[in-house]
Amino acid sequence: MNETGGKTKAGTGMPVQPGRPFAHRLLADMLRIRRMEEKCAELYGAQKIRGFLHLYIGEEACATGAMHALDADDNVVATYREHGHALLRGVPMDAIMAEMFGKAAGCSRGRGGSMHLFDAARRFYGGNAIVGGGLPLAVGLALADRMQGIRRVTACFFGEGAVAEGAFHEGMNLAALWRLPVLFLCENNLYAMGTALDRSESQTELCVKAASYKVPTLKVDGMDVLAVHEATRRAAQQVREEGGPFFVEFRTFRFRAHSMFDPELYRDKAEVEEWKKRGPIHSFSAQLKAAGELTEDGFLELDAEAEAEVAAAVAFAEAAPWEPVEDLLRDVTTPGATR
Amino acid sequence: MNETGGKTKAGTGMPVQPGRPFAHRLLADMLRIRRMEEKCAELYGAQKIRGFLHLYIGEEACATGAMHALDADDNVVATYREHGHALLRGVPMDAIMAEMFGKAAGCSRGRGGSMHLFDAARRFYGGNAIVGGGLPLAVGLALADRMQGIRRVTACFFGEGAVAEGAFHEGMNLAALWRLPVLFLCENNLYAMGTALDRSESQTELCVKAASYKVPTLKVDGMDVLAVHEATRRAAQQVREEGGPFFVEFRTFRFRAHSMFDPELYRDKAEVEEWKKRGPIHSFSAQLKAAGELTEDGFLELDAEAEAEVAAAVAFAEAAPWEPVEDLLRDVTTPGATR
Amino acid sequence: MRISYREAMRQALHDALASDPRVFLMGEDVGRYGGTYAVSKGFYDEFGPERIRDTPLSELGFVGAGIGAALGGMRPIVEVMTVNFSLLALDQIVNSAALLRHMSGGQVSVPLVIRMATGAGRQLAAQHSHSLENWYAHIPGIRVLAPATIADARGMLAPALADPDPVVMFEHAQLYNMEGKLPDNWQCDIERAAIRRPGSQLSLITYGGSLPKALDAAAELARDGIDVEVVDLRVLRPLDTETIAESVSRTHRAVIVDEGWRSGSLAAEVMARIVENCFYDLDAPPVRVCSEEVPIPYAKHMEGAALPQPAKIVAAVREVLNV
Amino acid sequence: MRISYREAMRQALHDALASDPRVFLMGEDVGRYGGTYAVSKGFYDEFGPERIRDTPLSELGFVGAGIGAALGGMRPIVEVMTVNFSLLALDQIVNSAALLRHMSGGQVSVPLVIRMATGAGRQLAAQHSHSLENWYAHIPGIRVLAPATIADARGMLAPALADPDPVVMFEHAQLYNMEGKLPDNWQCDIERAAIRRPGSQLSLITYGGSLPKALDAAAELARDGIDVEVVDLRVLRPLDTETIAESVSRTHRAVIVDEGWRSGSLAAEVMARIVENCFYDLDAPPVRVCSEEVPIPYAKHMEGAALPQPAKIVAAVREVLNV
Ligand SMILES: Cc1ncc(C[n+]2csc(CCOP(=O)(O)OP(=O)(O)O)c2C)c(N)n1
Ligand SMILES: Cc1ncc(C[n+]2csc(CCOP(=O)(O)OP(=O)(O)O)c2C)c(N)n1
Ligand SMILES: [Mg+2]
Ligand SMILES: [Mg+2]
Repeated sequence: MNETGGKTKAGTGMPVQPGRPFAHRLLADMLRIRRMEEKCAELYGAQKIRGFLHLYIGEEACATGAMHALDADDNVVATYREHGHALLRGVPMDAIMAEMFGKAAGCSRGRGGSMHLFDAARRFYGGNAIVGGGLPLAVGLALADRMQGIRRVTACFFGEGAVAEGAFHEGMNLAALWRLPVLFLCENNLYAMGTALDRSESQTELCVKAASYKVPTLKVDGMDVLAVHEATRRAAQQVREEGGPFFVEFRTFRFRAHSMFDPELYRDKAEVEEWKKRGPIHSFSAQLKAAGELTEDGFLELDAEAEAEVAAAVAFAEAAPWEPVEDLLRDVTTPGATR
Repeated sequence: MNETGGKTKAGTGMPVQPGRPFAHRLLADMLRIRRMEEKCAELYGAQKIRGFLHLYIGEEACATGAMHALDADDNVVATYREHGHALLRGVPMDAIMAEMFGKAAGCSRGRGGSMHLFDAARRFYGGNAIVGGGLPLAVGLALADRMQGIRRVTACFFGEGAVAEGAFHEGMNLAALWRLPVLFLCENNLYAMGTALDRSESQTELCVKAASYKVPTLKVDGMDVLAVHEATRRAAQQVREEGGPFFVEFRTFRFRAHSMFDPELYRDKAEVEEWKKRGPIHSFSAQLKAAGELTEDGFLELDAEAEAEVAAAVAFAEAAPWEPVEDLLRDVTTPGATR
Repeated sequence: MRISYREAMRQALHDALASDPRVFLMGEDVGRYGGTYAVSKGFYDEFGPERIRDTPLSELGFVGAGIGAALGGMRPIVEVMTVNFSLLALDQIVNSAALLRHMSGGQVSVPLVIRMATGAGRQLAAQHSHSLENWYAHIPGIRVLAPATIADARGMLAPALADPDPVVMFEHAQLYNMEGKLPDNWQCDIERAAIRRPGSQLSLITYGGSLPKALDAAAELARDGIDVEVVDLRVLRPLDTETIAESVSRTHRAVIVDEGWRSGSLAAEVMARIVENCFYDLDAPPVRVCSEEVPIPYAKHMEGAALPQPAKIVAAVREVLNV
Repeated sequence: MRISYREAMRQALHDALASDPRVFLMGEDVGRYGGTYAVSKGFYDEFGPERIRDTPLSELGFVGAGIGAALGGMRPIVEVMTVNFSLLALDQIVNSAALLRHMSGGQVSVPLVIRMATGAGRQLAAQHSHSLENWYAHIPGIRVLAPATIADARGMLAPALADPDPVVMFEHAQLYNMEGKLPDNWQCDIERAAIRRPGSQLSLITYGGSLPKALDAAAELARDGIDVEVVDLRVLRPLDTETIAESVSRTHRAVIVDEGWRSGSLAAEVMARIVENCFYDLDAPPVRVCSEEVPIPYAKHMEGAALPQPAKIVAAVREVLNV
């Protein structure tokens, strides 16, 4: 296990934890996402958070493993299920929580909400609520880097549902044709809302699809944070060295409903329970304990830290002011522009 | 060579030629397309035909071989380069020529012109000027047949340029996922306007792309009318028997410019000349002559028939009346409808 | 009988599916999931996966497939989850569905119904809050409907399916939970606008999700003795100019309420029709209450400020009436 | 110096490419082919394949890539061959380019220019003859330009590129061959409409491909002693209401000419602005001359009948003036 994952630390936004082993940091980050989202679900019930809320619970190993494999100045493009990605990219939990509350201190001034977390300074290009919409953007970001001679990876997260969209096809082809440094990270949680992958794709081996664009691929267990990290690291390295795109599929599962409106009629409780047994936090901490690298107290400490961070974020969001209504039209266009 | 291709005759619109060998009918049809289009080019110069005019010259073996392999009541969806397809589907040359002139006797009342030849009675669903636009339509036609228990093939022609469009991807996936009887016929003439295939696709083996949807494929020399016929026949038979889609690639070449506005800066004269040596009419008639199945007189007779048909069509189109301006709003919606 | 708008729409769909084997429903999550807005809940089990056809996320593809299926003799109802995603399908809707009949010289019809949820108000932020009705109403060859009442939710689908040409139906997402009495005569004439509240002093012209707001405003104004007429356009293309003109030439004043962004809105078209048809009957210039020209923000107070609201409507009416 | 509109546009593009390394041109056949309308002929050899980037037929993909490249620090000029194909890219244009800035709380800008040919008149039939300017003009967050003169073809690109937000430029395909003198001061203010011909009796308001028709009509009317002012909107979003209102309140009468289909047209929006701003100055209701509500047919006489023409404009002006 690589103790020097620290290279990526500036990008992960973790509280500085210099003394901590890398494995503990991965675990800590999964816990941070998990606790933050559990709180979000609760706050949704309390109507503090509104709109759509898509929880990542169960899939934390993907964002965690992947983000730790990126450099701080890589570009990241994500979907509407992006709380974890934003957090590990370094967006402060305070700003994320305030965004969910719709407060002006939110990372998108309260305009975006759960689906549109942005952080330009950290090159986190959002939260996109159009399925597949991020892929062409990622291609363009990578193109800009190439044209400017910047050696940077653009990581583009998307769900397996996006693979059916024309945008996937056009984006993959452009990236491959122009050999652009895009790291396509497909979080295959087997369902797109209520539609199982085999009811959406004639070819359910997504790597086969990606390979048909001559894009190199890796498929990895998305419930195993180390496997995700290693695959992403290798893929990112190849992208950085060779310039062309790479496609990684994470096999994962969401434990919760698609959104807060979903009655989950389309899948068995048993299937969900089966996957929960492989929960990424649970299994990784068990693995660390078995290897003698984590104690129960150590786990509880990490968890308590996460809980404390969440509590502070909620307090911050609660106390934060609303954007004044007079600012409604602000930033429709860029101030100081000719218009 | 199959003398009983006659099964498909009703669909091909050829003048009844019961006594003629199948090979002669193929040759005759290629000549009919060629002579008709050469005349169109001339009439374009004379400003009788306007708008865009996309000639099929050089590619005649594709439509000819393919149409002869379809049944009369199969559906056909084509592109803006569809004069030959319409003709061999049975649209009278008179009606095609009148359409190009913009006359009311045209197969689309003069409203469509070269790019929008239609013949609903012959299940010829147009002339579509949006690259890739025909693929989803073809999927739907096939779906309608399946839902109504009609065993029919929907043949969908498109150029290799369309393969980059999202519509290709979505259409292929839907057809494959739902196992619909769509026969995808890709006329790969190596250029999309001025863009060579390898400047448009990371994977230039189009059958590999189609196969990534689990669609069976065949690649065939599109300059060889018999090869096209045989491949299409086999593919259509499999579609008919098994219900699912099939993808056939015809390797072909257009001898003329993309449209009448194209200065052809993007390719060498030499490349064109090289391909012209393999011209489908030229090579097929040479082959027949060598086999003793065709005499020069026989060829001239077929050619004269084609010329005569063209001359009659032009005369018809010249004499045909214009649609009255008062009918402009007719058929924006369906008469007798509630509106 | 009191039912919800959702239930009214469900009944209409059920009728259509039960009575005509050519009808089928296709779209993302219409089946196993039960419909994003639960409108088609239970249909998958009742009618089976062929007729309640879940699609992949391929808006361009499955809308195009709906057009093809209509050409092929079926009567597809294609559900595009929301208008926001319909942007991906516009090429097929405009360049195929709307044009095919005229362009082919009248040889084919495209008897297709496309349903989509529309509108803002639920804090779904910029990408999920569009009101693009006027885009669709701009296109010759399609009919555009906006059921805004329980009766229209129940009654519009049947004539839409009977129409041999493409029909786009906008269901405002805020209306699904609205409850009301289903009148006995819910049959609907998809040629005509409807006067929802007769009045004499001003014509309040609106459609879709803004109708309840307009009715609220009218009720509030009535309490102050101001008597406005509320016209529900409900057929957005072709617009029923006659009903609009008749109303305005009677009341001499108009306010148009439209959740679309102000510039280039359907409200502008209504204003143009008023000017073209009853300019000399006007006692004052018509006024529009539209959405502010801003992507719809997530925060509730900001979203509220961006959209037409009863208070803004009341203020506009008072301005026009100068009271 | 007499040059063509095409040449003016070419010079503008050349300037932009030569003066700013962040600028690049991307689109179908902009390079090797020389540009569909030959606007970028020679650029491929001069600037190379990276900066004159031919794209596959992937409108959604490459427009989205343009947006991404703009976010990444470049100044892309994306050419969508014609507005007809832009329907495939609308999701990216609306849901990304137009929304990103506001939705991110002002964190990012999208300095992107999208050029597209628009309009009918060359017998290209229904799928190749759209005028959807009002669709674009409806969307907050983007600027919409319509250069209709040699000077504007020369002068609009530079300020469009200087704009930190997305700009859509409509070039009417009928204008490319138009020739005229390039004035010395071709620099262009992309805030303001332009009065192309001053006049006193009526304001003839138009843009794009209809400007030459309006000027022809004005010239014909002048021969009969009727003096109309011709206003070229040229900035379709944000509309320059001030210039429109100033002109109409001076002339008291207006005719709006717009190649878009009548219902839901930009002409309706102009009428609404007139009503909102100078209702009491009007001596007669404004009148619109738009395209007939029909897919544009191929046959020349039918296409001609579907589009605005000088004769129709003259007739409309006479109707409003009652002469
Ligand atoms: C273009 C588009 N179509 C439909 C939707 C509605 N929608 C939101 S999420 C979703 C499912 C996406 O599934 P997937 O890509 O697998 O991601 P997951 O939600 O599983 O993370 C759908 C259909 C959308 N947002 N955008
Ligand atoms: C969606 C779309 N984009 C662009 C065009 C303009 N265009 C017309 S034909 C063509 C090339 C198509 O090439 P291909 O599919 O290979 O067919 P071919 O012309 O070679 O037969 C292009 C770019 C179009 N008609 N539709
Ligand atoms: Mg999924
Ligand atoms: Mg080609």
